[in-house]
Amino acid sequence: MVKMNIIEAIHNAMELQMRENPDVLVLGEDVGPNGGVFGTTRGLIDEFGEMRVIDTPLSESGIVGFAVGMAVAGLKPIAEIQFIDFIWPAADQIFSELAKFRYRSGGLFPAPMVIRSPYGGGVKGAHYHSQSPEAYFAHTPGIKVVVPSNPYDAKGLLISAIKDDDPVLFMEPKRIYRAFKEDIPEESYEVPLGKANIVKEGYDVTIVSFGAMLHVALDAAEEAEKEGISCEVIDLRSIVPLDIETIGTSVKKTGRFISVTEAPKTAGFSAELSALVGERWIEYMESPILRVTGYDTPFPFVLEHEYMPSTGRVLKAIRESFNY
Amino acid sequence: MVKMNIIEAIHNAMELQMRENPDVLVLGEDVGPNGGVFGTTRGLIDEFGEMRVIDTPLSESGIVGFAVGMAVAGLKPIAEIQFIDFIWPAADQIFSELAKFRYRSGGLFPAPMVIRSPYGGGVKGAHYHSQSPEAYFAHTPGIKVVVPSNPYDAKGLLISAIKDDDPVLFMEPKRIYRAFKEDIPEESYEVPLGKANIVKEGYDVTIVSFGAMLHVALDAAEEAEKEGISCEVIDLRSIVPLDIETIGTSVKKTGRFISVTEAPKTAGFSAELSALVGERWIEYMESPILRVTGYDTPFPFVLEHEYMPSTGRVLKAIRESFNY
Amino acid sequence: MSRLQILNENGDILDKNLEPDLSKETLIKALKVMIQVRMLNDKGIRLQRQGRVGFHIFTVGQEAHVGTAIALEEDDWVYPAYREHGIALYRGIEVADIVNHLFANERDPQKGRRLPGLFGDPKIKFVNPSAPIGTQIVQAAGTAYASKYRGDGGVTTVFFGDGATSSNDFHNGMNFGAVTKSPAIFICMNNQWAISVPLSKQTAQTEIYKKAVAYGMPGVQIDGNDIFAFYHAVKEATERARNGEGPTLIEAVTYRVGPHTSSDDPTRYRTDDEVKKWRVKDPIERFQKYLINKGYLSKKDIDAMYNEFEEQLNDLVDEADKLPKPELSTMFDDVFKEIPPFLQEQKEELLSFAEEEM
Amino acid sequence: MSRLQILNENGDILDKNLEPDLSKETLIKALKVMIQVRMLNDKGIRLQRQGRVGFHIFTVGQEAHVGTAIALEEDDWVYPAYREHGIALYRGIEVADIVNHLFANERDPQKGRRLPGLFGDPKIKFVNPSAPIGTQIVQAAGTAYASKYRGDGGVTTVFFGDGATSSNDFHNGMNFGAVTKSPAIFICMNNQWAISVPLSKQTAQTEIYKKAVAYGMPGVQIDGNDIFAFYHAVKEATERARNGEGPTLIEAVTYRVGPHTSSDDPTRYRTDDEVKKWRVKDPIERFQKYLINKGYLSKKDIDAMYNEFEEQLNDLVDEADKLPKPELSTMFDDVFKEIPPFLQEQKEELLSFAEEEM
Ligand SMILES: Cc1ncc(C[n+]2csc(CCOP(=O)(O)OP(=O)(O)O)c2C)c(N)n1
Ligand SMILES: Cc1ncc(C[n+]2csc(CCOP(=O)(O)OP(=O)(O)O)c2C)c(N)n1
Ligand SMILES: [Mg+2]
Ligand SMILES: [Mg+2]
Repeated sequence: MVKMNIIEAIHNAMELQMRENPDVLVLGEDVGPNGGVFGTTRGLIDEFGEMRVIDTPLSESGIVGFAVGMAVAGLKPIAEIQFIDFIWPAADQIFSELAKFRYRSGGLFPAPMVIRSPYGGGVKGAHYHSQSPEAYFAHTPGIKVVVPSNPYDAKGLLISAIKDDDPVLFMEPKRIYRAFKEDIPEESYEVPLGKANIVKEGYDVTIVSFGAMLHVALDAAEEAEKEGISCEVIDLRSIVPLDIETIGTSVKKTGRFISVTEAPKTAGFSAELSALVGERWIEYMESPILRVTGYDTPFPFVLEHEYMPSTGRVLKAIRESFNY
Repeated sequence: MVKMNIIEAIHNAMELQMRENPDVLVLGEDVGPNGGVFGTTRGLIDEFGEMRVIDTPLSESGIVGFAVGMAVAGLKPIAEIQFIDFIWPAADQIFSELAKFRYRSGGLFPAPMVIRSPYGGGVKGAHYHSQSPEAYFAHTPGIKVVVPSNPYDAKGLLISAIKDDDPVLFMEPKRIYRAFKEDIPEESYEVPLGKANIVKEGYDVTIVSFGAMLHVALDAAEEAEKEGISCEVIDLRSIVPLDIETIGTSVKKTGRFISVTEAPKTAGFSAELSALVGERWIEYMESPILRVTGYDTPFPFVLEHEYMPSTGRVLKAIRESFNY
Repeated sequence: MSRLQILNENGDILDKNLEPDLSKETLIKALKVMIQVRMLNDKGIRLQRQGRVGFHIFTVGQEAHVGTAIALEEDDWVYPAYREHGIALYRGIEVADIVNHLFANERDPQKGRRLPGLFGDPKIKFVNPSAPIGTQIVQAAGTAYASKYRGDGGVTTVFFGDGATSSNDFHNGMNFGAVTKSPAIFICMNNQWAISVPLSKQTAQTEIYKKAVAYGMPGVQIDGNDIFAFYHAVKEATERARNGEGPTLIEAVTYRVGPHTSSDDPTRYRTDDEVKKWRVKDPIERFQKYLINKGYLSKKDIDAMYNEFEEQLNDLVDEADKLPKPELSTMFDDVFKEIPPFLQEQKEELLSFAEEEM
Repeated sequence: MSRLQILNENGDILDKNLEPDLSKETLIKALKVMIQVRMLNDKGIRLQRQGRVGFHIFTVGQEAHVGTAIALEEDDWVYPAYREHGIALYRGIEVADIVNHLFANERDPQKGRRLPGLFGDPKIKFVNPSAPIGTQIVQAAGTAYASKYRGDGGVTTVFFGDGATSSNDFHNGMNFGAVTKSPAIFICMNNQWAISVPLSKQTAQTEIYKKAVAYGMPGVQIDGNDIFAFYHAVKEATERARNGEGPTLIEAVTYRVGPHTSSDDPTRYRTDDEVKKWRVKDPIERFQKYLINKGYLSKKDIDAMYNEFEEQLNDLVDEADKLPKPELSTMFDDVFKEIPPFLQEQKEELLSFAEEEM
């Protein structure tokens, strides 16, 4: 066991996979001597050389498209997008190409690879260093979407993503990159994609979240406990594929549901979660199916903490749900 | 009054607006002498010249970005994306730029313009000439999203979009481009953005749809009528801003809800509609909140009619909802 | 620099030094493939007009691209745009696979998922084309990088149109390819038109090969209707690439003699005169003349080639037309390698609905 | 073609014929602005280190861009990247607006929505910059087209870095600008680095001005630390543009003397030696020498300029620091021109929550 924060866990996952499999390589802006703007690739170029740790030109479409071509040839690239807010130049390569390569060719041309990218607000990043666009990718068949909320999962999920036979978008909660350390195994291990984690058991209200927001949900759940409301908190870990069963089991038990996500509300992934509850388990519901989300504005700067779901806002939703 | 199909109505709206306002211009691939691959811009170059009807290079990011620059300078460009499946190269210009221009500048730099694009399946267009990506745009604060389902609305909504002070994505249901004609006024008129239309009144089940799917919903509703189930069918017309009130009034009356959209299910706009019902009007609900959508696969080719919501599938949902 | 032409419109070699040293068999195979491309085109038009096939992509006048295939090694990769069927045929794709694909039937290797004409085959490293224009250009650079990384000596060739030079991924492919010195060959089929948009509205640099300057890469312009110019330019580019000298841009000046696709009506935007001017530059005609002059083939031999393929094609078409479309359940395959539970559920829902009502 | 330099590192004019014919007032104003840019930079660093301001974008060594502003007319448009504060100051932005923006307080014209350093002002046609790299390049081409369409004689200038030349929208901007012959001027501030990525890894064509060839546009390379080279090249480009001859690419070779931003540590990827080499090429030093040699200013006059602005800046900072941040309710403004009902509802929800609990 070693103590690692999320950054270190991600670094470690890549390092181990690169040692194990010569087909794995890393590319992106500033991933070489600079080690990535957050340090996740620090030192990799020293161990693996610049053929395998590639500082690319400043073009996300280039990064993803180039990586797709590597994947077509059987390599396993890990493409870093410096901030997920800057992923849009690559939208065509992701939505039209990467996600559809296997399907459109009748299965003849798979192109599995990993895109890693820090996401999310709460770090004074403003407009373009704060967004949380998981819904765009979840709505795109053919790509898996994974978001860890702690170092253990970060390492295990990233290793699974690298070993996976499908394209995976691995979203990294930069707000908690260095927030805490955990004891995690030194060696390689996998956390399976598509399995949610019940972080806290409870029987009154089900709260579903992922990534950095999981901790806000958890804090609120603990506050609620003090008021005598017992919350079950589920960490999705994978958004696609989604662990519908775990959500269902919980909702059937509690009869109350809240999702907590930081993206804008309209058509966010929280809407999908609400929709699932409404179409599958409405008969169990004792109160409205709630969402605590970012507002439908571009991401602000000085008002970011007011914009994002906070313990207070989640707690308010818990009370509303419970006292309905 | 003149009889027009949707293509003609859209053409007419642009023609009238260009006559009225010299700041309005049209740009896109093949919009000049070719008149657009569907003919929506046919003849405009003859009347308005090639400075105002611009055949652009083959680059959607170029088209939208160039148009944003025109809008910053106070012109009102109408940018055509030949098929909405090809909008992704412009994702950065739409999500990061167009939608955020006003907000990020504190209101100092508005950049209102219109993007028009044919969308949707059912025309043997396969993978890349069939998609319905409204959810991606609905989830992006700062851009309005409008979808007409008939010639009258097509003209009136497009005129409103051109006159609007905000960026508007105008999605054109190509499957019904020429499906039918309607009597519509020859002169300019507006259909307001943000107002849904109750196409058929009913009291048992509320069905919400838009664009080409509206007609599938309506056909199913008529079938259901024969079985004694009375459906209220709402045509959203605007997805953003959404007419929540009209939906609410209907749902409170019927207690049953189905949305019909052709995009993939997960995190589609239908999820947003379900989520709204689940959070606002659950107490009125007598049965699960249902969605009839495309499946979570890339758009197929020969199996497209099986993929898309059909009268049969909607009818099945109506029965399920009613007989719950 | 001037435009490289080796075989002129009359089938004459302009500079004996540049006449490629290729075997009779190779040359005859190349002609056969060009003829097959032409006949697939003609058959496709008819099938589309008869409503038996949904769509058609024209290839007439661009068959000289087959010269590329002659210059490549078996293990090299090719990313086509969508008019380069000749590469696939030369490299040994089954004609039956193409025909089943056109009919999108249950034997279509792509499971009836694509518009007719958009096919690939991993056995011959001919990558399944997209429809979004330009995306393959940067992917090809990545595949080329993979060869460099592995040191396997492979080269990746990618085709795209003049319109595609305006795309984001032309810029990205050229830039990433050049800066990583990857063994890639970028071939622009400059057929003068992007649907209705003429080259002069596409770019102010209408000598497309000069765009290579922006990327620090050599660029050459060739007669795109000359199979030997293709062979020569690609051969040189492969040598540079395999020597670690990086990529090359080849501009093949040709002409889209037909409409863009079966959905297009070119009379709206161009004159017949222009088309006629190009008909006389036909790449097959001149190559046939060359082979006849050379004494490799007689007019009769050539007629036999047409007839033979006509028969083969007719048989394949008859068979393909009879086959049903892919099974409903296949809709859910290949989204992911394995069908995840949520998709399995959707599949079962559709299958049970189909059983009840369809 | 060689790199245009008019004013060398010692403040000497290399070719008297190229010495611009500008009034003393203009020259002094330009120096003043350069000094303001430098001092805003230094103040910004300190504020950031003190934690009073959240972020800092370095501008040191790139102040010669002010030469651009001298060459433009009042009605011309400018799209900055993010290190071109000098254009805004020269064109008359209120320093108070910049300072309030840095503090993102309630008087920030952008309502506290952007990282410090990313500001614009419609009064001076200085367009609010983005953060995504390159997007402004094609927008500028569109704005230039608007001038052409209206026939108002306006020119649009756009700045971007060497890294930005790899972006999709560099390609689009250059292509759309050139093919429409729009009155645009593309200025690449080639400061050798894109965060940690050196020019040699950015592109295999490291003479960026040559990228103009790909677009059929003239390209010129200038000493990017020479205010007169800027003035001269931009002036020529405006003349071509206003004559309907289309756009120009100007490559200004300069150096990012500081870190990329306050989040960057350049010791990880480059040596101090390299930085020192460039410090001696400082654009302000040489311009000061020129003005002193010319007899337009004394060392004392210049010191006074620094002191005066120091005082102004300190006052503005003191004031700005005291102001509260924008009101909570402003979060919902400017998403759309009017707040639509669904957003009004969200606003009320947040305001009532804030009242209860915050
Ligand atoms: C991104 C994108 N935009 C638009 C289209 C529609 N489209 C299909 S082919 C084509 C023209 C392509 O021209 P060119 O690259 O010259 O190839 P050619 O068809 O002439 O061989 C267009 C605009 C598309 N497929 N993809
Ligand atoms: C699309 C995009 N990708 C990545 C980034 C992160 N980033 C910010 S500045 C920068 C480097 C820019 O380099 P250059 O264009 O040379 O400008 P300079 O900073 O040197 O002035 C990068 C990679 C971004 N802002 N936008
Ligand atoms: Mg072409
Ligand atoms: Mg730079």
